[in-house]
Amino acid sequence: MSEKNRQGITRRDFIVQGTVATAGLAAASILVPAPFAIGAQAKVKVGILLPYTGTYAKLGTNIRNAMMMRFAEAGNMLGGRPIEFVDIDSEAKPAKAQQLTEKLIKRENVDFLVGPVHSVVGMAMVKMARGAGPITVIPNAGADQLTGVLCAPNVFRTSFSSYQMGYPGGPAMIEDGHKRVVLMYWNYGFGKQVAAAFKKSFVPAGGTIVKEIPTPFPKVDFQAYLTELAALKPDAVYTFYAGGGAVKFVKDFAAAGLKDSIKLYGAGFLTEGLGAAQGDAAEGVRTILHYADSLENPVNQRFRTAFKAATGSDADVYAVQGYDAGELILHGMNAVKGDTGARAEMIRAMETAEIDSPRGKLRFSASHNPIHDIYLREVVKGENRVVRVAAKAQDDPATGCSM
Amino acid sequence: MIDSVLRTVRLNKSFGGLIATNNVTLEFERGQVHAIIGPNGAGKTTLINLLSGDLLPDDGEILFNGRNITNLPPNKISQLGIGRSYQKTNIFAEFSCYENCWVAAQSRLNTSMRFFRPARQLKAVLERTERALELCGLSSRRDSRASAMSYGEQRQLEIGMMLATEPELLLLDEPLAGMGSEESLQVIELLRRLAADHTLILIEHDMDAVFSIAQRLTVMVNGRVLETGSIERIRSSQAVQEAYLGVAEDAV
Amino acid sequence: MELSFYLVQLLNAVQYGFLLFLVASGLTLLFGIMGIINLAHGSFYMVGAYLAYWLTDLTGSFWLAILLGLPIALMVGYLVERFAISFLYQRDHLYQVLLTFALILVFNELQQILWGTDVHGVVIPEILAGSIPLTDNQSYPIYRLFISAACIAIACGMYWVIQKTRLGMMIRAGASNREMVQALGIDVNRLFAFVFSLGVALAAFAGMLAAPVDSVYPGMGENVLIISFVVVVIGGTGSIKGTFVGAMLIGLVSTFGKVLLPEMASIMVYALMAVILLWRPHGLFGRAA
Amino acid sequence: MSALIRSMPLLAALLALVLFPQFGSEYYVGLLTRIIIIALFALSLDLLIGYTGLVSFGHAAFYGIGGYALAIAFQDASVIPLWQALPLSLAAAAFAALVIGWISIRTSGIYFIMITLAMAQMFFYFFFESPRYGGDDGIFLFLKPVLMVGSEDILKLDQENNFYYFALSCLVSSYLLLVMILRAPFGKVIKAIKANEHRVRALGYSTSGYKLVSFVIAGTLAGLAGFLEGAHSGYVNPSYMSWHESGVCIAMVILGGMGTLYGPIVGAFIIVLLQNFLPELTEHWQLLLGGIVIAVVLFLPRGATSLYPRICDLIRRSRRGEREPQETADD
Repeated sequence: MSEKNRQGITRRDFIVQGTVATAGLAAASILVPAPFAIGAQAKVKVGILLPYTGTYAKLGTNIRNAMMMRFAEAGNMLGGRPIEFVDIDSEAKPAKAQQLTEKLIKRENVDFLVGPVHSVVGMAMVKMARGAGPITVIPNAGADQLTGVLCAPNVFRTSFSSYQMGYPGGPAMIEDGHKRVVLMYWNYGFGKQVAAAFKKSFVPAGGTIVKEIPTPFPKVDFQAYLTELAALKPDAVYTFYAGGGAVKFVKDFAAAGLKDSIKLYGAGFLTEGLGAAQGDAAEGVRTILHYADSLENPVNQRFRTAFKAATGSDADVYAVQGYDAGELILHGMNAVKGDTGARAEMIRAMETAEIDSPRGKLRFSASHNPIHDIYLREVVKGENRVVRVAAKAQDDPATGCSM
Repeated sequence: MIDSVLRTVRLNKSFGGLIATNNVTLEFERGQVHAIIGPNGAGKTTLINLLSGDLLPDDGEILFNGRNITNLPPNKISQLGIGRSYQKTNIFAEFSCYENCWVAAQSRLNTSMRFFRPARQLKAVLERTERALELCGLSSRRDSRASAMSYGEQRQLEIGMMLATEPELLLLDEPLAGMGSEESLQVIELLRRLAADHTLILIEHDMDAVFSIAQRLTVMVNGRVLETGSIERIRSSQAVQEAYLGVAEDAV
Repeated sequence: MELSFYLVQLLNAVQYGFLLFLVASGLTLLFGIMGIINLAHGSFYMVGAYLAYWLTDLTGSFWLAILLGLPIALMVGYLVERFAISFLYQRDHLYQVLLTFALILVFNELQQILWGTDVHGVVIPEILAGSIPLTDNQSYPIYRLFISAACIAIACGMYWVIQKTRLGMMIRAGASNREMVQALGIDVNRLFAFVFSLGVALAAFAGMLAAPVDSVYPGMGENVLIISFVVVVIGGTGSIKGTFVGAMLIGLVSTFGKVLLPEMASIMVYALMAVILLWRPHGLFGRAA
Repeated sequence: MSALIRSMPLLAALLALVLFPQFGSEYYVGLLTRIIIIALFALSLDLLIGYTGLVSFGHAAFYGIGGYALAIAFQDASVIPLWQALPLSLAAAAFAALVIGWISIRTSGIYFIMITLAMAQMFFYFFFESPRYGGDDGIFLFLKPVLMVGSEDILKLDQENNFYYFALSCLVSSYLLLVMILRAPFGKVIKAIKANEHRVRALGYSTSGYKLVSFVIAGTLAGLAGFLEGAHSGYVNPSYMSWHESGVCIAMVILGGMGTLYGPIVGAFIIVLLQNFLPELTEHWQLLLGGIVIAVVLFLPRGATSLYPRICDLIRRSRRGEREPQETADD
């Protein structure tokens, strides 16, 4: 398998280690509640709920591998205690989210919960974990509610909110000189939030939304919409697509000959990690993201080399988010010297953490959402290169959060 | 003027290019046993299917007790009092003999959309079921699974199910097909008994049986009615002799 | 919007219809003529796309990839037929639904084991890489025209094989009456194995042709699966003409649905199917069973 | 007497289910609650495919509608009275089943399979793309339904054990309801329709009416399951009605054994437990799940429960050391 790595942290190994423990536990805990050991040498349980099958499989794998790598760099110890992983495939299926979260919280009694990728899974998960549940770190899911309405002292996010994906796009496009813009996005929760945030900054700055074209998620036949786009003749288009849809969109956009007359912009996922699949079609596409492969800071360069060495594949923004999730947990546990009972103290340490992330400086807002720089990037020779910082220390309004 | 229970007027049915019934105009007299004979492919079964509503005619009319039933679905026709049995055994194989008759008997209730009363409590249905079982001679086999019964018994059950719907007119498509001589005699006896208070329309290849119970005959060839009338008339018909009977008797 | 806009949309609709027919053609062979409900059809489409990606990568030529990929697809089809489908001809459709549903799970996992979870693209072969200008700012890729042409060729070819050749006659006869055909001395088992493999190969071929315009990603087959069933059912099973008409109808409804009634776009095709089945319970060109 | 013996395993299973919360941890009670709900869903489908001969590939629609009716009506409510919420869910599912059934039963065979699928897809996309009902994010419910007597909630469903018993009693009453229906004239007729619809029509029954009623009953029970799932998890989203859900439901019915009422329940246990524990064995657990389903389809078409009488038979024979007569006239 491609995810083999040299430090021996293949998924297989986690599974095997996890299984020996869980299988025994499963047998015992059907009738008897699992015994809970306390003491310096007792293992810290880290529950992971990420997708390893389906469309988001790659994201889940990279997040997990990067987090594992961060732990491995620290000698696989959290505040002096060894780590036990309980790793579950979320399949990115909202319908199963609650059941799987329950398994981690109630059956495995994990100390930390890391996941997920999919926003809707995230909402089901956070709904269960917030409050009395384990310390939860979200390494990708971007729904605003997770650090908004659903925010809680024990819930952190190391990735982004939808707002941060859309809001900085407006001023950036105005600065590039595009005032008549069409908005195109996958018509689902996350896509809609990104579009709404974009409008919020773009219109007051003097831009005009010529038309909003929501397209059905997760469908990938864009031809009819592209014809409509061509007929509207805007200066540029701001989009939200990801994964297979992003590849298809960028290629169709180029094939329809629209690249010459309409400038293509989007939330970072439009081109992130898809260079090989998109090829020339992506050249010149500009996107907004809190990371770029080519970021020139020493942490990033060290991280990318290490990740490549450990997993055999190139790091991407998902890996960065996973890496930072590991860092955040490490930070919290070191602050309390492994005493998971000192919960308030640990949370305080985590929310005041200032992390030297591969993405640059990373802090956390009062709602535990990241505050970080957002970059405007352009694809040049298949690589996402930073054009400029689109927003310095971008925060999230955390609408509806009371903590 | 005869008292006809069923009348067809210029009934036509074709499948693709093949004409299965061609301008069939027939009258069936109340209380009589009326047999339809003819070589294979003469359109006999198609005619029965038209009468029972299993097929819709291309044109023509069917009148039952003066009422036009031409385009009614099979369930409506059954409810009006026309029962039929099939050439190929057509029973509920996994049901017991009793249950087969009982489903049939139950169809005469005003409504069978009864959910909460155990089925066996409905007395009228029960009686009808028993009567049908007795008539077709299967009372002793009532609890056998239909699929486990002998072929002859299954044929009897087929008739029993029809009887349980208490029809006025019976359409019987080769009730003796594939039976041994012993079983045949039993069924012929049964048909004779039924003839006492029903009208029977019968397709049958067994000429001895036909002549022993039928009062009227219709001979069909290539979808057309060649001749129709009393047994004597058919026997003496030159056309029938040539086209059909001579051949059939040679073969027997 | 001016007229040219609608003309371009019409072109899009027809093109989408062609693409749908391409995917549904294999299905109509299995579902329409052999009477097998194959939910794994989308998986075979995915297999085709991955074969195109993998073999193009390996050989450096898209055409060579198709040439090598088709026999592999045929083989996959043959194995699936021999070891699974062939046991189900006499059984209720229910079992076909369930077995092929399970096949989807199996193929999804096999795909991940063999090719991982990345999104891939296949480069359009050089000679078809250009595009034709349509309006002042939109042009039309030649490769899409090529797909349409391939689709017409397959439609004609299938029609000819099914209606005019001895093989087609055997297939039609075998589907309506197995015993009869067996009595005529034709080996029905081999015939069905062959036809099933052919259906699989057609699905894979559709996946291969679509790979350069689509992207190649896990689970891609499920996006085309249900819609191709809709196409076949609307057209009426057993009719290639029907499938063609069904594909065009869906192409039109879905394309213009997106433009004129965007918020109903996804529902429209299913509503169309319901209306057609209400009006003609056996589809537009289907016969009663 | 023999009926009593035959129902012994059932009663034993029921007893085990009743006693389980006394021993099981909260997690397993929760898991079992989910299995019971899914079992009810599968049971309702069995009325269609196992007894009426209608292969519905869109049954998840009613499951979803049951849940959505609850969520839409009470998402902002400060209290969810059971006596309002439950009838609402059931009525919504029943009405949807009436409409979908009325359209679908005009077709048969593969067309029926496909049209039920299409109808379910319409509902799926309706909820998926409608901003008013949460789109693909679904709807969260932060409260459990209550049944107030005086000022006291006599159910207290927010406690896992109570919800467990509530779900179990729903399953048991649905089971008994179906037993009764199947024994009644109506039940005999639908079974006859499954065996040979043409013959039933020839006997004078308007079969479409029976099929429609059966469809509505099944849809309503699926709605009950959806209601329970929505209330239990406090969350509904469109994937409740995806065609995958319908497919898995068919798998449960067949895996357990269709045409028996206990079969689908066993099937639900098998599938949910496999989904729960296989991922702990291997990353590629869906390969195993798919393999198991394929093996059952090929080698055990009457489902896992068809093994039980066979095993009993084997034991009996080996104990007596003699061969049973071949033809037994059981029902």
